Amino acid sequence: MSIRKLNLRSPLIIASGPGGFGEYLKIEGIEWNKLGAYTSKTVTYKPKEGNRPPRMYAKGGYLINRIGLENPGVHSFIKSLENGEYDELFDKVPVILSLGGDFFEEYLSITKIIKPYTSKFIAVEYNFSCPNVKRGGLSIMSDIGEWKNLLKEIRTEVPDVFLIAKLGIEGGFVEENAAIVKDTGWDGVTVINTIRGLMFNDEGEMILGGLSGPNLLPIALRAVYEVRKRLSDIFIIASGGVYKREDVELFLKLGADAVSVGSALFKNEKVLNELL
Amino acid sequence: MSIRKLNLRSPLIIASGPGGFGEYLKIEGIEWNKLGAYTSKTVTYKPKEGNRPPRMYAKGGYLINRIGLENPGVHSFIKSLENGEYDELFDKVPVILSLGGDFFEEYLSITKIIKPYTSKFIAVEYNFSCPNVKRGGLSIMSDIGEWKNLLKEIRTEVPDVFLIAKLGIEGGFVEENAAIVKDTGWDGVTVINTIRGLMFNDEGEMILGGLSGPNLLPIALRAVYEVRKRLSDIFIIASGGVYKREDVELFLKLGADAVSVGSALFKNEKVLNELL
Amino acid sequence: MGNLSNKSSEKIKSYKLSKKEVFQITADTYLIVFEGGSFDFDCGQFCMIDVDSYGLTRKPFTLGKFEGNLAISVKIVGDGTRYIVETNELIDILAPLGNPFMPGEPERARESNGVVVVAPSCFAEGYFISQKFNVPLYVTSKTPFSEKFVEKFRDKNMEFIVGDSEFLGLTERLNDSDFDWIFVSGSKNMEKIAVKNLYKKIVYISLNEYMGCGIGACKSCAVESKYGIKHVCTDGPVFRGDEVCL
Amino acid sequence: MGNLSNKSSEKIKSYKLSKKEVFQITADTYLIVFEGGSFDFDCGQFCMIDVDSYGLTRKPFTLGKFEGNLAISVKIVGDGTRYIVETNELIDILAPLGNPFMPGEPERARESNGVVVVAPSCFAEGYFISQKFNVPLYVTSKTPFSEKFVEKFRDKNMEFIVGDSEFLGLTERLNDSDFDWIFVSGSKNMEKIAVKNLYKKIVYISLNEYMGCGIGACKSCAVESKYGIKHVCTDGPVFRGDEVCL
Ligand SMILES: Cc1cc2nc3c(=O)[nH]c(=O)nc-3n(C[C@H](O)[C@H](O)[C@H](O)COP(=O)(O)OP(=O)(O)OC[C@H]3O[C@@H](n4cnc5c(N)ncnc54)[C@H](O)[C@@H]3O)c2cc1C
Ligand SMILES: Cc1cc2nc3c(=O)[nH]c(=O)nc-3n(C[C@H](O)[C@H](O)[C@H](O)COP(=O)(O)OP(=O)(O)OC[C@H]3O[C@@H](n4cnc5c(N)ncnc54)[C@H](O)[C@@H]3O)c2cc1C
Ligand SMILES: Cc1cc2nc3c(=O)[nH]c(=O)nc-3n(C[C@H](O)[C@H](O)[C@H](O)COP(=O)(O)O)c2cc1C
Ligand SMILES: Cc1cc2nc3c(=O)[nH]c(=O)nc-3n(C[C@H](O)[C@H](O)[C@H](O)COP(=O)(O)O)c2cc1C
Ligand code: FES
Ligand code: FES
Repeated sequence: MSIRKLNLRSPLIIASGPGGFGEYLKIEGIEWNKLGAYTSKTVTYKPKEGNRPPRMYAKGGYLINRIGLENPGVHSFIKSLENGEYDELFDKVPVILSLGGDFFEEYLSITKIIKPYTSKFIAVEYNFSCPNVKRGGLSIMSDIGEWKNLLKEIRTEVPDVFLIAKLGIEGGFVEENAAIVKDTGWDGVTVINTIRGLMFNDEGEMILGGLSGPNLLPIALRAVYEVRKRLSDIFIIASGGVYKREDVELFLKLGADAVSVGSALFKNEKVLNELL
Repeated sequence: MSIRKLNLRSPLIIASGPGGFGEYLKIEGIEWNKLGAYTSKTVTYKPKEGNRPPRMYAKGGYLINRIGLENPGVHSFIKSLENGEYDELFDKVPVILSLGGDFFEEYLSITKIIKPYTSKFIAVEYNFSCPNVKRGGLSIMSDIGEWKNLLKEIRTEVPDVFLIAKLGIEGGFVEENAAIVKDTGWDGVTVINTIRGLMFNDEGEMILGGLSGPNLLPIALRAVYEVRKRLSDIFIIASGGVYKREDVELFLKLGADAVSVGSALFKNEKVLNELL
Repeated sequence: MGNLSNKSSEKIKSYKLSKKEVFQITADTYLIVFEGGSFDFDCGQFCMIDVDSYGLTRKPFTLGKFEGNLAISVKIVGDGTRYIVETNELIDILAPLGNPFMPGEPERARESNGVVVVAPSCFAEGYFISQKFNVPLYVTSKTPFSEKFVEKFRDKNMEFIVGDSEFLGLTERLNDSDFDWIFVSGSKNMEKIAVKNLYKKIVYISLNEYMGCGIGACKSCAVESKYGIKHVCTDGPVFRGDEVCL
Repeated sequence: MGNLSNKSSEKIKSYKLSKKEVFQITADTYLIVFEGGSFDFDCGQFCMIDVDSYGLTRKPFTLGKFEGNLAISVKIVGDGTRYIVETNELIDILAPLGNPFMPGEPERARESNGVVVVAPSCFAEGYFISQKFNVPLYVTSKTPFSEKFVEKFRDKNMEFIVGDSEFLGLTERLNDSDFDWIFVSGSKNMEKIAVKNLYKKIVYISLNEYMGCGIGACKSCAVESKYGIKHVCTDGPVFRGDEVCL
């Protein structure tokens, strides 16, 4: 395998999830030309209703969410693709497709289904780290051997697609998992995803979800550092706690090739204009 | 194996590390009778000088440290034990001994060496999660199979000791690792340890260390929740971000048997008087 | 889902607005009137406000009008709402969001016969709706109103009601009234009670769920409804009380 | 290491002290004098101050005396130091910590012939040492001193020096002087330059390292020395300049 790089017009990316399927286009004043890519919300094999409310809460430096990968499922997604619902999005900014599934087989099936459409996307990111689903997501990492096989099979299925694995810091060392991603011929990793957390909202309801926001920054910086130390030749998208231009610079300095913004969109979407 | 519980006079414990080898006894006004146990700083097989300075920094809700398990090594520690240097400590409060090593063999060797002294301690906690040493600590978790064997061997070596494994959230799912701890006949787990982080201090020096402090709380709460959900019959010591009475109550409510205090000692050691 | 088009025709923008006047409604709730008529919106819609360093998300508030100017009412419940009430800086508002409120069929809405019941925190919205449809407004509060505030609005088509049992009494009266619909906006609990007690009526409620984006992207504002998961920001914020699970 | 006994005889306690007077020394540095003579300590020792919600650790400050009262000097460099200077609440001080400073052999210390050079942030400590050993004090600053402050101390055995080159000049003068020892306390950089330039003298420096506990428990305050790792809080804070790696 030769080393491939995503040729982004800018290293700034919208992270999978917070940006939905392009909804931020509805807001005027975002300088889309400053953005390298827009990652879609994770699409899974089957449609997902998501988790029961409440789904989000924030306190101090953390946001917690338990959306549970609500999405229309790959078949409905493809229909929307074909209907041209995302044409405006493709027009404005390169798109990275995020995929997920409940089981190994679903990850493979969705790959096969999406294969004819991959040329619309500059890369496909596989979400192996969503902590908010009972099956799939992060729990896929419980069997590293099986996971490795899955990576190999996906690589074989779509040999030309720029493949990115999104990894969290749980369920194995992120740098070791990144090495497996590299070994199986994938092109990049996105590190990190949310971290499993538990918070109580003002109504006293317990929220088991994924933590995002400013407090992730030192953990995500370390993850990027460790992955880059271990692997000089993998494409790295940093994710976690990016709110300021300085954060972007730090990630790039530590070896990230691109930096993604998630929760900061909720504070103010104009952050996108200010990060570079 | 029958289920064993540590019979603590109070569920409040001083975490391994921040409390050193009992130095807080030097400070007047701590209500020692309120404390269930004092965990010693991790003792390793060989003496350790620790890492080069700087070793600590704090910003926002995190403290980062890279002490690197500075300790006199088990032989010197035993000398101090025999010299009665810790008698005042034993007098004031039950002590949990924390042990570590660079390799599997060292964890086993130290067990054999300390065996004759274990009756002085109410429990022995093995540190499988220090992120600040090149070998040993957290990196032990890179080979879960080997680690499992180690747990078995230690259990066999000291069948009567109350054995606790201290686990972090990296290098495998904490609840799965806790299940291994339980399966190999150990009595308890301490969750969590510091999380690997990266921060720059005011002098611009990069600090690769372990994150502790208030920001760990939602992550540690979740870890305790997950371990208890998975294992109804393991003794759990919670660790991470305890600063307030409310934090202690939450951990206990989520199923912890005891709660340990680390970094909060640095804010004000009197926190020990106020947590219960 | 996966649908890029917003139901409102207006493009969403962020506006930096300055406060014109702030009126105290109750001990912890304020009516904030902004300068100028910055953008078009309809009743029922809401905005998301950037609270600077006082929160990780923008904060949603229903929109209203007062003497031709954009107005919101804000109950101080945390750092973000305190900031909004207290700051003298320009306020960064993303709007308009959500769908206009329309009682019954659009064609017949203006003839329909309704009533608006709001907590002080939703006063601006309630006032706007009551003016638009020319229907009575009841402002109900657990705690007393500022006398100055009551003075200011006494002559309008509006009643101030204080106390839990008074609120319960109101719901009973309205249930037996000949109004067609009741619009209720306030706390979750207040809306729940209203829906339960007003069982003879069509009740519209403006829902509260934690919002990340306000524009349909994040899926945080889900509510369960008869027809499956709905999103407050894009399907609401106003729903029929009998159609959502409270 | 693993040694529970503190080298100072005094038990360590936390004291809640009220401010008696605060003098401005330079633009960002203050001398804080506390009420009463709460506890015994010796020069060279330090304390750790609880900064309430303004920091995750207690903050270390060297101890001094002014007109019989406990005094510290504080340079505002962040939230904790700002809190200490600005608060009117009681201040929670853990003390005394570290070892007394003794030039040369204890028996001969009083006869020895030294000089004290401190940055404004270490004024309280420097003043205390200069009084105790009756030796001259140089207070050196990059930025000008408050005139009022200079006024107050002008008559004492003390000189105020402003500017980098003036500081370098002082070190050269002192290197060629007939003082036996020089005590230097200030920034890392200042101490480094002093040790380098005063190569003919015995230089004592009071070290700065990040401190978690201040009592020898956490091992955060390590410094490298000729004799391996030392800890500022229990082996120092004063070290011989030629014995530590700066
Ligand atoms: C569609 C909608 C319209 C609303 N309209 C009004 C209004 O007109 N007047 C009014 O006073 N309040 C209104 N609210 C509630 C208001 O948004 C919250 O009170 C406000 O966000 C609290 O911010 P805080 O920083 O002060 O609170 P925090 O201290 O962050 O939290 C306090 C409480 O506010 C809730 N809250 C905080 N952030 C959000 C958020 N992003 N989305 C939803 N809830 C949140 C929390 O769940 C919690 O219960 C509305 C909420 C929604 C969803
Ligand atoms: C033994 C010793 C004696 C000292 N004596 C004095 C003194 O007499 N007068 C004086 O003005 N300053 C003194 N300092 C430095 C002083 O402790 C720091 O400036 C202070 O802790 C900064 O707190 P902050 O919250 O304002 O800073 P922050 O915003 O937290 O950090 C600003 C800077 O202060 C340093 N700092 C912060 N916390 C600590 C800590 N717990 N330990 C050590 N350094 C820290 C940081 O490394 C950073 O460089 C001394 C330091 C030591 C180690
Ligand atoms: C509301 C929300 C939804 C998310 N959904 C997804 C998702 O569908 N797929 C995914 O890979 N990551 C998802 N994430 C994780 C983000 O992409 C990002 O990795 C994480 O939030 C950390 O970055 P941040 O601190 O910038 O938010 C989601 C995060 C949030 C807050
Ligand atoms: C300075 C410092 C040193 C530590 N040393 C050890 C150690 O030797 N062994 C260990 O098991 N944990 C060690 N820890 C981890 C703590 O025991 C504790 O698990 C962690 O700090 C999280 O808790 P806290 O947020 O209460 O500090 C150390 C932590 C700190 C801050
Ligand atoms: S608030 Fe984001 S989808 Fe409704
Ligand atoms: S500050 Fe803790 S050992 Fe020195």
